[in-house]
Amino acid sequence: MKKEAQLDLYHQMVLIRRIEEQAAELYQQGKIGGFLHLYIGQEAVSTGLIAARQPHDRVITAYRDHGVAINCGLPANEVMAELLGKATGVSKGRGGSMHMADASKNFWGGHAIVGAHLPIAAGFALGDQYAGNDNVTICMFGEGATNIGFFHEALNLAQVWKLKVLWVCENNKYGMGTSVERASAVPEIRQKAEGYGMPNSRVDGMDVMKVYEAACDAIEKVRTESHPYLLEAVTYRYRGHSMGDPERYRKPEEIKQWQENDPIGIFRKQLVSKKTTSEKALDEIEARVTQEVAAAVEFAESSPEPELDDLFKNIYAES
Amino acid sequence: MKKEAQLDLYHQMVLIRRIEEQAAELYQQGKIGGFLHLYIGQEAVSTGLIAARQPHDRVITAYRDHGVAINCGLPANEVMAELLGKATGVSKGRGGSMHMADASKNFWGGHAIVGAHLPIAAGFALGDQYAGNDNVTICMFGEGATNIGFFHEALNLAQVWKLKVLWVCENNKYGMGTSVERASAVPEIRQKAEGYGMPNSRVDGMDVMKVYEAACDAIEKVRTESHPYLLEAVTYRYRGHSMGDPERYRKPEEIKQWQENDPIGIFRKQLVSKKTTSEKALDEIEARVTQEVAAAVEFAESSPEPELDDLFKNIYAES
Amino acid sequence: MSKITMREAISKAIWEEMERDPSVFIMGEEVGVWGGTYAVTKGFYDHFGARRVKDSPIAEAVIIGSAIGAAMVGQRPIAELMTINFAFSAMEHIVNEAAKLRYMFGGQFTIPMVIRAVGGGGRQLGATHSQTPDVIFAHFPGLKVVSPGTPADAKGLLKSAIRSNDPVLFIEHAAMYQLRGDVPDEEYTLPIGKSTVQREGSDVTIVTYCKGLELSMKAAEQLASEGIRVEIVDLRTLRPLDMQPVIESFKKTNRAVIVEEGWKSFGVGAEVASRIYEEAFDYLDAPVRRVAQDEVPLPYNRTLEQAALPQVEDVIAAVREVL
Amino acid sequence: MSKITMREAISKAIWEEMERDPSVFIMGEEVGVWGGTYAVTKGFYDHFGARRVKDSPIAEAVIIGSAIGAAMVGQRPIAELMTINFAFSAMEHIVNEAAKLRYMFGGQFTIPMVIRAVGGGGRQLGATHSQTPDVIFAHFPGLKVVSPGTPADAKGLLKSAIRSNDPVLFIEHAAMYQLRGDVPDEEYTLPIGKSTVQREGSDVTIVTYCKGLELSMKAAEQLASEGIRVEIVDLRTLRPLDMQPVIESFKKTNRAVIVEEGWKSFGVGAEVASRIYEEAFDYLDAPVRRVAQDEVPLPYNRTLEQAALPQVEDVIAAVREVL
Ligand SMILES: Cc1ncc(C[n+]2csc(CCOP(=O)(O)OP(=O)(O)O)c2C)c(N)n1
Ligand SMILES: Cc1ncc(C[n+]2csc(CCOP(=O)(O)OP(=O)(O)O)c2C)c(N)n1
Ligand SMILES: [Mg+2]
Ligand SMILES: [Mg+2]
Repeated sequence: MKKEAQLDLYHQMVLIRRIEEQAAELYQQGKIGGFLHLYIGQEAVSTGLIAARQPHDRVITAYRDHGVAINCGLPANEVMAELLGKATGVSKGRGGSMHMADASKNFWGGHAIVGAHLPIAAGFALGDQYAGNDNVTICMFGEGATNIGFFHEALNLAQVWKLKVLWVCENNKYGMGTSVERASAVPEIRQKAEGYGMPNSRVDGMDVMKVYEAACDAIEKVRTESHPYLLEAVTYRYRGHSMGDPERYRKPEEIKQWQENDPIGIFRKQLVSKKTTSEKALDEIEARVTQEVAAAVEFAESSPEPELDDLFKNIYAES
Repeated sequence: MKKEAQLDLYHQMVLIRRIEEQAAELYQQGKIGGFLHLYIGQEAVSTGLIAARQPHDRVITAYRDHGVAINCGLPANEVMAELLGKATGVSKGRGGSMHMADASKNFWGGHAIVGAHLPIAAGFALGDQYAGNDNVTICMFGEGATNIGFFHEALNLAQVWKLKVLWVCENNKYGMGTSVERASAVPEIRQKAEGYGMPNSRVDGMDVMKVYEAACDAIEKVRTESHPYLLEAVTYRYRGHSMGDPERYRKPEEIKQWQENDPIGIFRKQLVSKKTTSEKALDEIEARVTQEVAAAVEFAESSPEPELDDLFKNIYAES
Repeated sequence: MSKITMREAISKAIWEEMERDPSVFIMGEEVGVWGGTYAVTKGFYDHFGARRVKDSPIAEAVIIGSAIGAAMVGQRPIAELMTINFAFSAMEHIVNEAAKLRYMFGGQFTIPMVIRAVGGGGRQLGATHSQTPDVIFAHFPGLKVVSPGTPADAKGLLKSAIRSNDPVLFIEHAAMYQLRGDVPDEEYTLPIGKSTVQREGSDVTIVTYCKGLELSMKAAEQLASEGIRVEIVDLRTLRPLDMQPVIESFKKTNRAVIVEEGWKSFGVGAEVASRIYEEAFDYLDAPVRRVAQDEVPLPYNRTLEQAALPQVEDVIAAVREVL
Repeated sequence: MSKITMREAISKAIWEEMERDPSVFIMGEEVGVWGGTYAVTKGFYDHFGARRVKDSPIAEAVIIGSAIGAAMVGQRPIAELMTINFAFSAMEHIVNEAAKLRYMFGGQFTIPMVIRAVGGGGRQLGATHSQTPDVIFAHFPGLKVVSPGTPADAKGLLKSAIRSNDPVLFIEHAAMYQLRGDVPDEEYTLPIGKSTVQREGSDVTIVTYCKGLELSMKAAEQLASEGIRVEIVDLRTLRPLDMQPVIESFKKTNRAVIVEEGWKSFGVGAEVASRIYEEAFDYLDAPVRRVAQDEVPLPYNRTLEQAALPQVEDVIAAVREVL
């Protein structure tokens, strides 16, 4: 990967981190409502993954979606505006944190019902297969989502119908407070693909370049060999499941240990040690991000609320 | 297995076959309504399987349930009466062909929604685990049912919670008109157990003694090692999916080929060639069955209809 | 005009739309090689091929879910649920996804899909296979719910459903496939969301839909022999619910009976009755009566099942009550 | 009597029943180590242990399905759905299994289970997470559907639900856990299937349940200052629906408003209104009014969401309309 591209990835990761730190504050101030699921700690997964896609490849994920939204190119301003429920938000304030999307960026949303977007992802690939194009659909979900029936039906269909889906499981060890061992018959999620005879692999989800390479390989296979593939990324979320998590299910030491493995820190070290860039250049990126985040907040706060009259708009395409 | 027990199995298999042939006729005469799914061709599976259970082991299956009902000891009379919707039927005429049950025989029913009884079976085992007994739950289903989410959720839960369930997949090659290859990512269903790290095996479902032995092994493992197990029985149905199947999906030659492999014929040959018994003794069993079937029809036809006043009975246990 | 069956009308609607628009395809259990469990898609597989007539695994959630996805990216899938009873296995995707994705994302997504589902009782299929749960789907904004009572309506409405850019649940009745009726030979469509008067009369209004129309027509004929002139309004669409023809009729007759096949409590009739009271209170001469299914899971036994289902005599009795 | 919150009342009901009957256990997502998403089962895991407080995988169908199975073989499971929106993922097991297994097998099986589910909007959770779909469950015979409006009722009814030999869907409201009310200190239960008068009055009857009770009480207080005496009947149970206190009240006031949080069309109010007309037609002075949610998937934006949800002012306006 070229230097500029790598720096762009670094920028994306830092931007996600800071946007979310800011969001957490706005949540505490009561400016963001509902649920807010932070991606902090997992940035390398979607950043590496989305870097590997072609613009015509579709992306869909669960409610933990701010990161991937940024990676897909949704403007930070509009992401922030959506968090504040503003008319200028990516989903016009209708969706909130869990339901960001931008069809023009081929990002098909954040989805809040665990696992329910997997059948829909299979459908994107079905539509593309029917159209005869070579788009790949990238569908992200947590390890907790692999225990619900939707996962099974979607993987089976994808395999039988040879749908071009890259299934990406972000195994961050917990589904809310339940560890993968307590909820899933197998702790290594990629093993589930074996039950469908589906090619699969596992990657270190804290290392953005490793994710990128694994994703490039997997997408290439899906596109050229016309079959689904399951990629498991091993990762960790540093924050609670959402705001207000009592965190009785894990020890601070565990979090600390993973924080030593911080995906931004790792990438920074790599960039510097491989002499791709300098500490200074990276600091400049961080400074730029600080401004972008401030601008996003400013944009969001000064944006108008949706019109009350629009409440009934868009229930149907035709009425 | 003792000689008497073997003859008993032979008796059961012939009884199932003849009861169902009779049922098909009564259906044509309009005396049986609704759906009627015949088990003809698959008798060795449930006969061998149920022979391996202890009386305290629970059995549950799908709508193709007349065979297992007989194997579990439900009187042919009451099975036939249920087919005719009579008050004396096993389910008092409320259930019909697809919903036979007798809790006193530890037979928990025929169930008509594909796969939906698998979570319930997991629940039997959960109840037994909670009670601390060593009952095993035997749950039968078709290969077509392994593509629905219920299968996945039930197998995963059983494995994580170490529930004593013997999952028995009757792979008769088709779910209605869809061959296993067209519907399932893997044609060998036992492979799906690998996705759950669940012990599994495959057995010739046309050979009752092989099924019996495989079932004994599997039940023993489930009971003593406290975990679920998936047993796949390879079998074939000779008749249509239910009455009125256009059978466009398979060739008569295929059926013929499997009919040469008739489970009753195979068992008969074994019994005679191993000198377990004589042709004559087996003919006597067949003659006895003819009488039993006639008696069952007589019982069913002369039984009363349910009382109209009972329409509202048993919606609730308490009202 | 030709007299054709409901089955033929539905089949033709799908066939014509598939011929007309290459983005239309059909998927579901046994729609292909088998020819459709109720023979609605007989011949489709041979004509249109496996690409456009897709036999699905028994996995209702992914049948509906993947149809949603395909629709979002520009195709026009018709997803068949072998029976509406299996809609419960796809409930999340019907009421929480298809019905909400457009609104929730600020109008970015369009979901031009049809869910066909066969419902109804009376064929001794037992409690899990005999339901008419139409009302529960009609409760969800974002879905359109259509359930025709004649072959002509079925054809015109199904064609509109296929052309619609919104998710439409199209409910057929298993015991009505043999029903015959006049259907125009020329190409036509009918608007979704329009109730219609199926029989004119001046003494009492029957409001009904789907199988209830058959019952009501028979009841009306019997009552006609006594000089009672029944007007029948067929809802055809449950959501959006078009009350205008109902109210107009009621203002004329001042009496109404609602006939539906599903359970009475929290059923379609409750909404229709409430709206009549709300919108035409001053025209009321008698309480509106509801004819519906007894509140029991339908039993297999034929006599019991028929006792629980609404019958022509029940409609007649209700009409007499409001007169 | 002690003033405790709804959360405490529900928590105590479960705790006491688990202490009382060893066959009672609770299962669901995050009921154990986490202490319940809404902290209802906080402390349970430590006290009762993992055997009786079971953290389940995210797999609603098997949560409900396995609870059904455990109930059939003699235990008394309480299966928690983290929110009622996830009930759609377990729909088959709720409406087609739990509700039918007893009847369909001629009364052989008994299913003493409780499904607890948290519903309601107003917390900016977006369209998929903010629903009040109670009515669709109430449509199915074989289920009992309970949804209390006060801590005292919640405690007494939940205890009855746990002791009941039938499947009970027990619906709580996420925005009501902090609600305080007097609850008897002694052991008590309340009968399922009994509506009750929560406030006496003579000018108008409000029929409501769950969160609607809070709205109605506030409206009644404001109206009282103008001399309008509102009587409030709380349904508490949607199936079986007890109309007797409603009808009695209506015969006194001749005017009714129905208040519910869910969507209006095909909602609870439609059934209640229909029954009032059917059973007390001669006492009608004005059309019954329904206050309910606007027919839109609830938006995230707070202003829009509140605009769609029924408010105290809407109740007041409806009362004025019927007077
Ligand atoms: C069907 C359904 N059940 C339950 C929930 C509540 N819920 C939201 S997120 C979540 C945990 C999901 O865990 P995982 O899939 O591992 O994703 P992560 O949160 O770790 O990213 C749960 C239980 C839901 N949204 N949908
Ligand atoms: C959820 C659901 N979907 C569809 C059906 C209709 N259906 C009944 S049996 C059947 C085929 C099942 O095949 P399989 O599991 O292989 O069992 P077999 O009939 O071969 O014994 C189908 C599709 C149903 N009953 N339930
Ligand atoms: Mg996780
Ligand atoms: Mg099969």
